[in-house]
Amino acid sequence: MLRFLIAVIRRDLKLAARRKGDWLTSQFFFVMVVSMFPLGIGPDPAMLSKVAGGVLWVAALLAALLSLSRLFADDHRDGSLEQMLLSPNPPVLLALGKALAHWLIYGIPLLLIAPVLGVQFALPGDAIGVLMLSLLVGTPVLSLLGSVGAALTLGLRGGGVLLTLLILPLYVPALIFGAGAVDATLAGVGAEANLSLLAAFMVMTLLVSPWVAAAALRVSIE
Amino acid sequence: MSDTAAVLSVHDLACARGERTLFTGMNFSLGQGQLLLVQGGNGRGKTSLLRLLTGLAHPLAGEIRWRGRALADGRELFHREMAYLGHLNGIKDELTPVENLRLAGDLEGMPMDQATAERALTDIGLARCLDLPCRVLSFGQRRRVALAGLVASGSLLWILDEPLTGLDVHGVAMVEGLLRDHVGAGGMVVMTTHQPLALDGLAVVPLLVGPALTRPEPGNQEEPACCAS
Amino acid sequence: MSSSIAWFKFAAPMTFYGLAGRLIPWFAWSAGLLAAIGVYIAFFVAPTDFQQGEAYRVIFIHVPAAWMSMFLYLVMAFWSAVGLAWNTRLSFMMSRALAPTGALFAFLSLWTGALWGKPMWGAWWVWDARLTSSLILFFLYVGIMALWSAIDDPRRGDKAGALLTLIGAINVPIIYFSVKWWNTLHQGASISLMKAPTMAATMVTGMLIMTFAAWFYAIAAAMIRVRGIILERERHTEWAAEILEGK
Amino acid sequence: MHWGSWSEFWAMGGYGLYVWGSYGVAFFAVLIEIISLIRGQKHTLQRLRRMRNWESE
Repeated sequence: MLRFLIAVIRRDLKLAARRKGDWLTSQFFFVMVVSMFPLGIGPDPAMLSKVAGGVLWVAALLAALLSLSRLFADDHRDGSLEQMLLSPNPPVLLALGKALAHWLIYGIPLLLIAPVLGVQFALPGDAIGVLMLSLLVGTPVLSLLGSVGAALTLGLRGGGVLLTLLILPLYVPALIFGAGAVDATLAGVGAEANLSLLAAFMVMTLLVSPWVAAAALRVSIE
Repeated sequence: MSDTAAVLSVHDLACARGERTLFTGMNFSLGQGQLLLVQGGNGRGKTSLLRLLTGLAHPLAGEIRWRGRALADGRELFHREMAYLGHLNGIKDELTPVENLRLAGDLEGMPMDQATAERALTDIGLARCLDLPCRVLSFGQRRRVALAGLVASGSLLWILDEPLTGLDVHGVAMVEGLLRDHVGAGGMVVMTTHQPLALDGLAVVPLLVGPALTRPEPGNQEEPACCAS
Repeated sequence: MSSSIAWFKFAAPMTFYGLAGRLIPWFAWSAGLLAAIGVYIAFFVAPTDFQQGEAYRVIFIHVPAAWMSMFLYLVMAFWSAVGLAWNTRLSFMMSRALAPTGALFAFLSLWTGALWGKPMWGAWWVWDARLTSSLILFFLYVGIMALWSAIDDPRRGDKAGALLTLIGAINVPIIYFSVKWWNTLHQGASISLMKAPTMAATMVTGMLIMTFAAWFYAIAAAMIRVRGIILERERHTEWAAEILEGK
Repeated sequence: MHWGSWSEFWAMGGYGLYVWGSYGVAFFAVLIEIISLIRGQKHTLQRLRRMRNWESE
């Protein structure tokens, strides 16, 4: 069982390594979206630090959704998704493996870019630390719920936009707790409450979404 | 063919695509060392039948049993002993043929080392392009990579949907050889094809899906099935 | 048990088509009657609120709409779960038939919420916990309907929509909690719409009557829609053919 | 609780815009849905009938 999960994750990592272009576009998308806001809101550091949490988190949502629409699409197009569904292992592990692989490929780098952008938004040190922590705990939610959306919209025309329409409302709790953690630190209130709620939401999605995504895959592949 | 040896058995199977019922009340069974040749016009449900047999699709009615147990509850055992080759090859273009084979082995739970993968590929005539990404290979060569994976998987039941498409004369001869070896060694095959196959001496079980295809005389071109009510 | 399931799966659409046809007028008329009574109470029986004057009368539309948008989503989630558990086509059709009316009520609760917020707080849109959750619930409705329209194969569309409804239903309470948490965090003790007017007896009865009117209306609308879907999907059967030839 | 006069009723204590804005939109929204339901039903019947004729030729 576990070997199959690790095989799926290693497979996706290898594929992503072979096609660095996709990976880079998603990271640059994140950076560019975030950099647009100061141009729109104005350079005043006090204002920027207040909106930093929200801006970075919304950009993380959009970057995740951008890369998720291709989570199953490439495998579906060349038939390898069918082969993986025909392996003796339950499809839940496939859905979980793909989601975790997506988190490692597209979620973790957001963590590393966030501090640079945090400085750009005049965030103090501790706020940047909490931002990274909230992204660490929050990005799995993006990949897990997103994998459900990707499975549901497999092979549909307008898949990317449809995926966003379906899944963005489900991201709201993660956005509120994640961005709230940064604001709480700025306000000196301390972000433990936000982070623990975010972690609870992450665990819940971890338990629910692989099953739903696997069922969605079986339905979409038929 | 006594029923007891039947490893794969289908009981009044019905299949629909969208709202159109393709076929109903289909019964057959297949034992080891047999090849089921599925024939019928376009759009009659040949591919749908094969997808039902793999368990990817669900039938409208009826049941498919593997070693006496329904697919739904014996899924893991069935998928361990079955391999499917559809219209798509199921290989990744970025990876080399060897990587594809070893990856398929990992996912099936039977890891394959470098040497076995290379031998499987050279046996099937891909010795020269072992370390090229599949992207650069021709469709026929990629088909051979998929076939090499099929053979290397060591599955008892092969489900092949038009395996000969895109293969040159040598390819077709090679596939016929593979089928003969597999079925001869007690393996089972369910396949569809429009090209004539030289499978003399093998236990071929024909199965017709939909009305028989009359030899189209110049006058009456049989109306394509998709528009029939 | 399995025989009843079989009946439910195959004979159900035909019998339900006839049954729904007979029930629709009853539900439609009772909805209209209740709505008339409710509006009468809203304007001619309910007293003026000492705090808000006449503006609070919007509550007779806003609260029933908000309740119904939430309730219809739960009914959709119920039919989705039944459909996925027993693979009964009819329950998927009911879920599809309810969504547009649910979305309409979600939109109405947003619209009337904004129109109520203006006199109360001086702003057309207020990020109050309930209003914001209704906004997100409206997005969920739109998402499900978009998914249904994107999938042509009815069988896949049913199951995909059902799965999305279920994962949405699991998230609705969490979204509501997180929005409430977020709301109190930013605005301190927010003035929630519910506490504002003292709930005189006539106001409560007025609201309940309007809610029942909305409920019966939703049932009638859903049944009309589901008959259309049944006919569309069963058009190859002979009973559907009779109906199509008959009219 | 009777209103003094119709004009007072429409004024609704100065909140006429909001109250009638809400009731008006609610009424029209429901009306539009009812009309689209009835028209939709007729449209579906016609479409299905056309498809049957096309298929049965």
